[in-house]
Order: sequence, then C-alpha cells, then structure tokens
Amino acid sequence: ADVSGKLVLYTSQPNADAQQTVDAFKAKYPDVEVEWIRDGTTKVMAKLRAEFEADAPQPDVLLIADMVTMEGLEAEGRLMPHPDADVSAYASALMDAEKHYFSTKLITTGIVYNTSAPMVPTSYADLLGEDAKDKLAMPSPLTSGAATIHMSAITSHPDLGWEFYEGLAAQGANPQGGNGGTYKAIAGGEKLYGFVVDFLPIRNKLEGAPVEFVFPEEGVSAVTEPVAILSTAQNPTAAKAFVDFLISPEGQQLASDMGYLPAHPEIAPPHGFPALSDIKLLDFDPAAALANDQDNKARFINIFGG
Amino acid sequence: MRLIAGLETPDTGRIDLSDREVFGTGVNVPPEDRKVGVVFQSYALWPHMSVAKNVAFPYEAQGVSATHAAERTAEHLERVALTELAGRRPEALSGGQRQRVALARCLASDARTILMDEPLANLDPHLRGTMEGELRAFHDRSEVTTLYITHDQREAMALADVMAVMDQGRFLQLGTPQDIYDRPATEKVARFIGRGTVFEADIRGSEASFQGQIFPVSGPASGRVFIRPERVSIADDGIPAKISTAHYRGGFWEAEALIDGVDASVQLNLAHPAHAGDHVALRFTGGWGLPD
Amino acid sequence: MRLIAGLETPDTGRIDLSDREVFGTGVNVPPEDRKVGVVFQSYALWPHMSVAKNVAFPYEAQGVSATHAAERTAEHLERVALTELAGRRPEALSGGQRQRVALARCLASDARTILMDEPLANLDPHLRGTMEGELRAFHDRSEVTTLYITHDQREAMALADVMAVMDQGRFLQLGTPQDIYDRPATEKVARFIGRGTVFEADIRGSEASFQGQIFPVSGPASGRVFIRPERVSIADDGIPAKISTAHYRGGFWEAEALIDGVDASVQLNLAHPAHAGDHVALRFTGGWGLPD
Amino acid sequence: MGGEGVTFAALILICAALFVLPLGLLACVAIGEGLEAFLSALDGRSVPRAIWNSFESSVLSAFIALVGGTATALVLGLTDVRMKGPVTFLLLIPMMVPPHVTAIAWVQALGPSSALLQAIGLAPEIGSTHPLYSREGVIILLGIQHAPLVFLVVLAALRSLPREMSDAARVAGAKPARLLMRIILPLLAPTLIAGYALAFVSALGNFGIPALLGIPARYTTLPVLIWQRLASFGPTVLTDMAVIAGLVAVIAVAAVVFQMWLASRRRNALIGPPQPPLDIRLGRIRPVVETGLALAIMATLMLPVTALFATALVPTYGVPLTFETVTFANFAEILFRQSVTARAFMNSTIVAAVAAGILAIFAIFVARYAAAQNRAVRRVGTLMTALAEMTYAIPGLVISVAFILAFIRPLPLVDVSIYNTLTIILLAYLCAFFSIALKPVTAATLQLDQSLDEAARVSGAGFYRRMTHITIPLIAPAAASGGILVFLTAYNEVTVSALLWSSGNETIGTTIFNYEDGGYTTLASAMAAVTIIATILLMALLDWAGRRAPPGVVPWRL
Ligand SMILES: Nc1ncnc2c1ncn2[C@@H]1O[C@H](COP(=O)(O)OP(=O)(O)OP(=O)(O)O)[C@@H](O)[C@H]1O
Ligand SMILES: Nc1ncnc2c1ncn2[C@@H]1O[C@H](COP(=O)(O)OP(=O)(O)OP(=O)(O)O)[C@@H](O)[C@H]1O
Ligand SMILES: [Mg+2]
Ligand SMILES: [Mg+2]
Repeated sequence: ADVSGKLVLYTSQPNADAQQTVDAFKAKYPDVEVEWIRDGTTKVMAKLRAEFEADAPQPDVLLIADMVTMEGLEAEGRLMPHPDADVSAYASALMDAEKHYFSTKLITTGIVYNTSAPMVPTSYADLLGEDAKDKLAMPSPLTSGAATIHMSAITSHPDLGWEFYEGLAAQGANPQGGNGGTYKAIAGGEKLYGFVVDFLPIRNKLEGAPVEFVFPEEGVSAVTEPVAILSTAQNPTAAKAFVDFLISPEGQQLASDMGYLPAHPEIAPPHGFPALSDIKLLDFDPAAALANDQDNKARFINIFGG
Repeated sequence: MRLIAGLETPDTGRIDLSDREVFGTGVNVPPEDRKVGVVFQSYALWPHMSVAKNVAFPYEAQGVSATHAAERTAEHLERVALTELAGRRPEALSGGQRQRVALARCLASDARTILMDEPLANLDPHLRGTMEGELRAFHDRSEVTTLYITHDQREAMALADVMAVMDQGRFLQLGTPQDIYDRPATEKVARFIGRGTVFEADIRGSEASFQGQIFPVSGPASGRVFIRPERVSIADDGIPAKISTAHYRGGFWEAEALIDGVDASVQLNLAHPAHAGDHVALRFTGGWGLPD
Repeated sequence: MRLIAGLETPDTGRIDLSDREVFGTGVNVPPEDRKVGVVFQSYALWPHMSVAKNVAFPYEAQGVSATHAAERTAEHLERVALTELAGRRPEALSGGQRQRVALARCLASDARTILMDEPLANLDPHLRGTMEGELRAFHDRSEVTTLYITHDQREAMALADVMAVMDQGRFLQLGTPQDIYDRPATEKVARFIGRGTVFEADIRGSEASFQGQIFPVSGPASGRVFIRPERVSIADDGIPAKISTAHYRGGFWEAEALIDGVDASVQLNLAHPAHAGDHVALRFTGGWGLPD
Repeated sequence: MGGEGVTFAALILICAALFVLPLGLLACVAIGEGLEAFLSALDGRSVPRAIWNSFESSVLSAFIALVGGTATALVLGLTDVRMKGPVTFLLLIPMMVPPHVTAIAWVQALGPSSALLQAIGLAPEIGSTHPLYSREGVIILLGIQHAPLVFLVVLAALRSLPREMSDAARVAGAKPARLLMRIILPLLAPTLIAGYALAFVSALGNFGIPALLGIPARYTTLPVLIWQRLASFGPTVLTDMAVIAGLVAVIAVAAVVFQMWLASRRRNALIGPPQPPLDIRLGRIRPVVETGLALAIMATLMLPVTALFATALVPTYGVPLTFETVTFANFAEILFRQSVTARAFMNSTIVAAVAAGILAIFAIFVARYAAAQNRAVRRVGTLMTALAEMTYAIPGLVISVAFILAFIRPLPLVDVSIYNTLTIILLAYLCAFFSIALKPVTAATLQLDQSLDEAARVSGAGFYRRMTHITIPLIAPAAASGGILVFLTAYNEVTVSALLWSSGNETIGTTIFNYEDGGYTTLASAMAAVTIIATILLMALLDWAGRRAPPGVVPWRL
C-alpha cells in the first residue's frame, strides 16, 4: 500500500522517547509526515475528550499508558480494528482479542526504596511491617493510570485484595499525585518505600540516585503502553504502518534501546532489567478493570479519603 | 454652558448660535460641529502635548494643511504673548500662562461663539487683575460673541457689555453692569450684587424721607429703598447710628452701622478708622426705590 | 508654614513658639508635640470620620477621657455653629461648613498657636465674605496667636492685627495693615499692596511739587512719591491727562490715566463713566515719599 | 457618533468571540447532558468538600497576603528605610514565578534533602511527612504567592494619598501608631478591600500550589478536583469539569460583587495628585525594620530559589549538592541540546508580548466604555469587566477546554484553522488575563478629567482623533503598566496553554511541567531557574527603560 501523507499521533511517552519513535518511523517511511503531540495521559485524554465533544477528533493514532483507557474507548466505538496485525509472537494477555489495541512495552509497577532505608523489602507484605510505618509513598489511582492498574491487579489478587490497601492506609500511606512525585519523595528521602514504575529508579540509579527497584515475589503489575487507531482516522494506511512498526522486532528493539522493557519476548531487555521471562506479572483483565473502575475508585476514596 | 456647547442634551427648548439652530425639534448638532470655543474652568489643557500642539489641535482636527495650521498657531500664540513658551508642557506653566494657552486654543477653533467658565477662578488676585485686562483687550480685538460665567461680580462688571444674574437656573436680571448695580430689578439682585442696605422709607415721587431726612430716590415707586455705601456719608446733622463692625480694606474701612428702630444694618465706607461701638451720624445722599 | 508646624525640617535657624524653642541647635520637637493647630488650604478633613469624630480626634490622640472629649467637642462644634451637622460625613458639607469643621478641629487641639494656610482660597466670594467675618469674631474670642497666610490683600487687611508681606521667602515689611497701605517701606511693597502710582517729584520737606502742582507728602524724603487712587481727584485746574483704561467696579470706575512726560500711568477712581481716550485734569491731594 | 458606534460594535464582537463563545460552549457542555449528569457531577462528598477547601484556602491565604502585602507596602511607602527601590523589586519577584515552580522550590527547600536546611542542621528527619503537605502549607504558600499583588496595589494607593491627611493628624498630636490605625488604614479601606479581593480571586483560580501540596495532604480544592475528574478518563469528564468550573466562576463573581458593594460603602473620595511620600523617621528601630525586610526577602525569594538551583546543579534528584556532584549538565542539556527549550522561550516571549500589547489597547476602550456617560453603553462596559473577572478566576485548564471547543474547527468565512497554532494560545491568554490589564486602566480612566475629552470635542475632533490624540496618550502609562503585568504573568503561566500547546508551539510553562511530569526533575529545575533569571533580567530591563517613562508605567517603580 502507499504509505504517505500526514499522520497525527497523540502520545503520553516522554518527549525524547516520542521523538525517537517518530524519527525511527520516518526513517522507514520517509513519505509520511508525522505530527505529534505529547502530554501526560490525563491531558492527552482531556484534549481528546474536548475534540470528541466538538466532533472533530484530530489524531489518527493514540499511544498512551494503559489498557483500561483503551478498553473504554473501544467500548465507545472510538477505535478502529487492525485485523492484519501480526501478534503471533506476543503473550495473548497483552493484546486485545479483537485487535483494537496493541501493547508496545511493559512498564511495571513494583516496590522502590531509598538505599538509606533500614529494611530491604522483597514482597508487598513487607510494606505492612513496623519499619515501613509512616514511610510509605505511592501514586494515586485518581491521577496515575499505572497506579489504577496496580490497584486493580493487587485488589484482585487472592492473597492481597482490598485488605492489603486497608493495611497500607493503616500504615499511614498517603497516595500522592503521579509516579514522578512518588519517585521524588523516595529519592529525596521524604519517604523510604513506595510503589513506582520500574524505569524511574532503574535509570536514575545508574546516574547515582540513592534508590533501588524491587520486583516483589507476588509479581508486578504492568501498563503496556498500547497503541490504537481511531475510528475517525484520516490516514488509516499510515496509521496501520505505524502500529505494525511498533510491534515489529525492529520497533521493539527501539523500545529496549530507550530503556523500557519490550513486550516482545525475544528482544533483550535494557541494562538493569531482568529478562521478560523472569518477571512475574500479576493477573490482569482490562475489561473487568474497566467495568469495576468506578467502584474501585470509590472504594479507594473510602479507604484513603480521596 | 454645557448645554450650549452640546456636551449635554437639554430635555426641551431651542438653542440658536449666531443665527443657526443647533438644538431644537429634531435638530441636535454634535459639539464637534457647533463651532463654539470653550475655555474650561480647569482649562483642560492636554498634559501630554506642548503648548504649540495644544493650540494647533483644533486645526489638526479640521484637517487644515500643516503649514497653514503652524502659521495660525504662531499668530494666536503671539496674540497671547506665549511665543517663547511654545515648546513647553502645560505642567511647566504658571496659572496665568495656562489660562492664556486655553484662550489661544479656543481662538484656534475659529469659533463664532466663545464660552468661558470661570476662567479666572483658580488664579491668585494679582494675576487675576492682569488677566482680566488681557481678556478685555482680547475681546475688544477679536469681536467674537463671548459668554463669560463667573461668581465674581467685580470681574463680571469690569468685563461685561451685558451682564445676566442667574439664580437656580433662572435669569433674575439682564442689563449693563451699571444698570444692574445702580438699578437692581429685585431685592434679591440688590443683595447679591455689591453691598447695600434695604429699608422701608416714605417715598413720594423722586424723594424719600426717613427719620426726618429727605434724600433723592429714583426707580419704580415702592416702600423700600436700596442704598449703596457710596451714598452714605457722615454728617453732623445725620441720623445717629452705632458702628457694629469695621474692617480695613486698604484706604478705607468697610463698616456696618445700626440705626435705632431699623433691623437692617447700614453698609457704609469710612475714610477714617472706626471701632465697633463708635457713634456716628449718617446722611443718605441718594437711593433706589425697589419694585415690589 | 510647614516648617513652623514641624512637618518639614529647616536647614538651619531657630523657631520659637509661645516662648518655647521647638527647633534649634539639637532641638527638633516633632509635629505631634508642638501644640500648634493647622487649618490646611484643602482643610484635610478625614473623609471616613463624621464631623464630630474629626473634631474629637485631637482629644483622642491626647488620650483625654471620652466624656471630657465629648464635652469639649460639643463646645467647639457649637462655637462654629455645627452642632446639628455633627453626625454628617465631610463629603456632605458645603465648602464653608467644611472650613468650619477644620477650624473646630484645630481649636480642639487646644493649641497655643494656630496656623491657617489660605483657608478661604477655595470658597466663592460670597461665602468668603461671610467666613471672613466669622474668622475675625472667632479670633477675637479665642485670643490665640494666629498666623494667617493669604494671597488676598483685602482679606489680610480686614483680618490682621499685624501683617507681613513676604516675597521669595523674605519679609519685605511687617506692620499694621494701615501702616503697610499708607506707608509702604519699599516700592515693591507699594506696588504689591493695593493700587497706586509711583513717579518722580520734587520733594521739599512735607510738600512735593509736580508739574506745577503742590501737594502734601509724608515719609522719608526721596525723589519718588507714591500716590493711592483715593488721593487723586478730578479738578478743572489739574494736570491734563488722558484715560487709557476704565473698568466699572460697581459704583465707581477703576481707571488709569497717562500724563505727558510721565512713564507710569496714574491709577485713579472715577465716580462717573469714562472711556479710553477721554481727557481729564488731575489733582493730587496727598502722597507718600518712598525711601530709596 | 459613527466612529464611536462602529468601534463599540467591534468591541462587543471581540468580547463575544473571546468570552461569550468559549464560556457559552462550556456552559452547554455543563447542562447539555441533561439534569442528571449535571447533578451527578455535584454528587458525593468530594464536591462540597472541595468548595469548602477552596473557599477556606482563598479566604485565609488572601488574609495572609493582605497583612503581609500591606505591612511591607506601609513600611516602604511611609518610612525612611533605605534601599527602597531594590527591596521593592526583590519583593515582587515571587509573584512572577509560576505557582508550581514556587511549590516545587518550597518543597525542596523545606524537605529532608534541602541543601540549605542540611547546612544549618535543621533538615527534617528522613522519611518524615513534609510539613508543607498540609492545609496550612497550601494556605501559607498561596498567601506568599499573592502578597506581592496586594503590596503593589497598596503601594500605588499610598502614592496618591493626600499627604495633608496624615499631616493634619500629626499636628493634632497623633503618634505614628495612632496615625496608622485611625487615619491611614481607614483611608486605604477601599484599596485594602480591592487588594483582598484580588488575592482571593487569584487564590481561588490557583492550580499549581494546591495540586503539588494539597493532593498529598488530601486537601482538594476545586481546580484540583477538576484535574482529578479529568484523570478519570470517563465520557462525562467534560460535564463534570464544566460544572465544577461554573462553581468557581460563581464564587469569583460573588466575591467581586461583594467587593464592589463593600467598596461603595467605604468610598472615600480622595484621589489627589501624586505626593512626595511621607517619611516617618523610624530612628532606632530602623535597623530592626530593615532586618525584617531582609528576612522577608530571604524567606520568600532566596530560600525557594536556592533550593531550585541546588536541584538544577546535581546529576539526578536526590543526590546531595557537593563539590564532587555539582554539574552544569542540566543547564547544558536544556540550553544547548533540547531545541524545545529555545523554542519555548521564543514562543512564550512572542505570545506574551503580543497578548500584553493587545490587552493594553483593548483595556483602554473597555475602561472608557465602562466609564461612559451613556447608561446603556456603561452597562455593556461593566458587563465586559465582570466577564473578565470571571475568566481570571476560572482555572486555566478549563479555559483551555473552552477554547478547544470554540476554535477546533476552521474559522468561518476565512476557513483558516487556528487549532494547534500559537494563535489559539494567544486568544486564550487574551481571555484569561484581560482582568489584569483592565484593573490599572479602569482606575486611571476614573481619575481622568472628563473636560480633556470635551475640550477636544468642541475643538472639532471626532471619535478616532480624540481616542488617538487625547485618551490613549493620557491613559498610556496605566495601560503600559497593565500590559507589563500581563506579559510577566503570561510569560510563565502553565495551565492556560496546558491543552492548547502542540509540538512547535510549546510554552515555557508547559515545557517545565512536561519535564517534571516525565520525571526529569533536574531538567525541570534547570529550566525553572533559567526562567527566573530571564524574568529578573526582563524586569531589570523594564526597570531601566522605566527611568525615562512617566511615573506609574513600571508598576514597581516608586
Ligand atoms: N437639563 C437640565 N435639567 C435639569 N437640571 C439641569 C439641566 N441642566 C443643568 N442642570 C443643573 O443645573 C445646575 C447648574 O449647572 P452648572 O454647571 O451651570 O453649575 P455652575 O453654576 O457652573 O457651578 P460652579 O459655579 O460650581 O461651576 C447643575 O447642578 C445641573 O444639575
Ligand atoms: N528650607 C527651605 N529651603 C529651601 N527652600 C524652601 C525651604 N522651605 C521652603 N522652601 C521653598 O519655599 C517655597 C514657598 O513655600 P510655601 O509652601 O510657603 O508656598 P506658598 O507661598 O504657600 O504657595 P501657595 O500660595 O501656592 O500655597 C516652596 O516652593 C519651597 O520649595
Ligand atoms: Mg461652573
Ligand atoms: Mg500655600
């Protein structure tokens, strides 16, 4: 097919990563002119919502943090399926069965601690111990997509469940803002333990930050940075080429080079990460998460007071 | 005044300026087209423009050619003796100079009617005297109808050809200054303009008698006469009176005296010092019979 | 004035008030302790306080008991006839009433010296006349040293016991109003106060001769005489002169006349109408020999 | 009349496009989904609590701002402290620093890793809860952020306070304390009310400080609640947001109406010409007062700014600043490697300058109409003023959404799309910051002697000539002062352009926010540090240029 013309991409990837992705894609398809907008998932979605409201959605392709949001858009009929996509190499849990969205990498949420902390946690249960009292930080599911999925995965875990969150509340945990804020609180020593996405501590540790990331025994939750084509896309051909590029081994290598855990099992993870096969993922069902989204948040507010 | 200039709109009535109807049924010429010049009480000079620019503005507004405007401006500035200050800002001028700028600007509009609202009210008395002379000379030369509003009767009398006394928006009297001073139409005018005494006397034709003294009066017959201080003198055979106040006014004393049996105190001028309580004998040398 | 009140600090010198040194070498009593009362040119009433509160403020500042302060305030308000307006805000008062409030407030400070800065400058002439009388009466009753600053000589002469003529920050003459009017110390004072004519004449003792006319003069001998308009009359055998200007002033005409061979124009008052260009014959009835 | 009528009509059209259209569309969204959606947006405990928190934090922080701003203005305006110029300048800088940068800086300054506190051994214990993550933290920081606003307003009023008012009190025997309490403060009452209202409305619309300090403390204000609703991604987010924004607007308008009512009761008609400032001699307590001022500058400026620089100079957040760790890599990265930084500086400078220029002129016309003699015209002018007040209080994020709704489609007739261009950011700035430009101009217009315009009328000058030759030159200083404030505000803002920026059209604020958001704290700090330096340089430049200008043009020049 003739892959050319203008492609509009809305993404929540950090600036530099988004730039690299776009550059690599353009190197492969020089006839495509990519126009992209990068912002936090919240703001990207707010912008998109306003565009929906005005009946003029701009993007062809959406590359955002979490599957639950994609599931919601799919339910509203906003996504275009891409049946020809080759997902054979991937774990089936990472891809939408109807091929509306496709995971591109794994951003896991595990435990982070400040290296000056007295205890080295290895499991979620360790955080309920005496050493961690009043020393906990975590992102709020009301702000962070990754935290929403983390909450959804943990509360549906048979050994942890809502009791675990109630335990965290009893420990004085105070969910604040997004992952950036949580990471800062731990790196800055305001708090000692917390949940955070993997790449922040792993990358900064290499720069000398006093932090360490732990993959807990129970497993980690993951946001998979899914990519999807909008049903209102102006340039579906280029959009499909973009999706195909991201899930190709070449695109996956790019993700690894940028410092993320690739979703493709055969691509080597970046320095500092364990192999994909060594990482235990908590079970997660995006459709169920979407259905329970409001309930979960209400329950969360009940426990932590919003 | 604001009605005449068109800055406010009257409820009803008709205003003509130089034989042109500017307000009336269905007519309301906007101020910018009325061809009136106004000297505001506050002068209303534009502080951000030089003297010359202030004066040149009306020409500019009329779209006159720059050279012509400059010529006329220079002419007007010369007429008010401000040529040397043409480049200054209004803030660097004294009160009298500002007033002259306002005058020059009002001339520059080549108006057929000039309205002046208490132009000298904010000046100190010395400057006021000088400006009064200049205004008079200027009016004589320019021959433009000028409406001059003031609270100061001395000023009004010195400047006006025709003087109107207004009270609460109504004309009380219209006439030459001398007319109004010597022959006030009502008691109100008499009391308002200058000093004087009003009392009941027995008027017969052109003579009045009061406590045995007979003196000439003119004016419409009535029981009340009005006497200016100039017509009160001290005479040995006069009516006995007692000074109640006396103020030195430079060269003479402004005094009031009380006559037994008369409520009003008599206003008079004395050439010699006097003190409250002194006894004098008064003689009236002329009066004006007030109409009823 | 601001120096006396202590609102500004002089570079050097010494100021005594009622026998107390308030400024001098090493002494500088702050304004709040000088015990002076000031009536400001703008009155400076506090718009957020009622009339009574304005007047009571000095007592409040001195920490006087509330009942005593209220009593004294009522007293002062009565003295300026404002008892009925005690509850009003200054903005709801007329100019004259405001002036009276300022006066009452200044009394309330029980000051030993009162300073008034052109208190009547902003009033219209009628009100000014009334207020002048009130100020005088008030001064007679209160017996407080009052320093009254004004540009209006008529006002100054009417009110003052002692009058000082100031020019560029220096005293030119200090004396009673009559002294200053009749016997000016310098030509500058003569020209500044009232009207008059200065010319060269031949002075011999107490007589002066000018163009053949001989008239009495007093004062330090000199070649220059100063003649007030009151001392100029019209006489058939007088010196011929030509009227240059004449303004009606209510009852008389203020005129200037030119005599051949004399630069200065003669100031005179005429009882009858006159026009520029009329010929008159002048007679001088008295003069003052100016010092050199 | 012709020219005047046409201009008036044009003004109404512009106002309709800038204020009525976006806000109207937003209102449609609020009620468009039906009553049920409307009520469900208000449902639950969170909305009433956020209303209360917003109200409480605005009331209390405005009070702090009032006390702090007034006290410093009185000290600088009435006493003989030294170095008034530089002190005024330094006290105003915190106002020009974007709120989220202020919050970040303060958190760093008072946290366990604070270089400053560690140096003096006062750093909180590692792992302890940050003292600023609390209701009090939000309120105090909002107070500090807005105190310079009150300071500026009171200082200007002191300048026009007739000096004889205080002279009269002094000769009446009043000591400085009584002079202050009984005369000066009551005379300043309308100004104090206006300053309080300004601080209140500013705090009400503030997002940066409650977002960074309030969220961890679970102290949610209305603007933060809007943000959280946005983050729920559901299809009703816009309705929720519009409804909550409506609440903010209602509170803001109520506050402004209340202010006008109060001020009209306390009206003290005394606008005099500028007077030489009163110099109360402080004598022996002068060093004490001066030390106090120095401490205030230390606390409001030095403390947060040094924290920011300390973070900007380390390789990654959390590494203590020592001689071994100090690096300029962050500055090098943002200044020389990231093209977005230079572009953001360029974009912000252009858009802020253009917005300042347009608003300054626009304000002259609106203020003139709001002071017009014709009743109907005056009503329309007043309505425009009220709209401006509303949009100033509505959180910037909501303005963003409203502008997306209004301008996503190509403009009718010309068929040009301004979506994803700098133009839409410019329009949003015009809408959000109009109130700032209007305030000084309204004050100046009310002081303008009407006879100046009338004198030009009887000289035969039509509307345009009077506007260009008389009114505009006379109001220009006030308009310039308003324009400068707009420029400095727009230069650093982040929320208005939050949803409107696009690649190539970044602003300084969004760039800092994106760095912070993406976890690049050190880069964000470096960029914020550069921004503060740039702001100070700009203010210094204006200050220098203001030496030649008439008094009042540069707002902080005494
Ligand atoms: N058409 C009108 N209808 C009712 N009242 C009017 C009308 N025109 C003028 N007035 C009133 O007449 C009064 C006199 O106005 P004007 O401006 O002439 O005052 P003034 O005598 O010049 O005062 P000042 O001496 O202080 O300058 C004003 O108070 C005004 O309210
Ligand atoms: N110590 C001083 N050193 C130098 N100049 C002084 C000093 N004190 C006063 N002056 C000057 O003397 C001038 C006269 O001041 P003053 O306030 O008495 O004016 P004024 O005659 O009352 O003016 P107005 O009639 O307009 O009220 C002022 O311009 C002031 O600058
Ligand atoms: Mg008038
Ligand atoms: Mg004076």
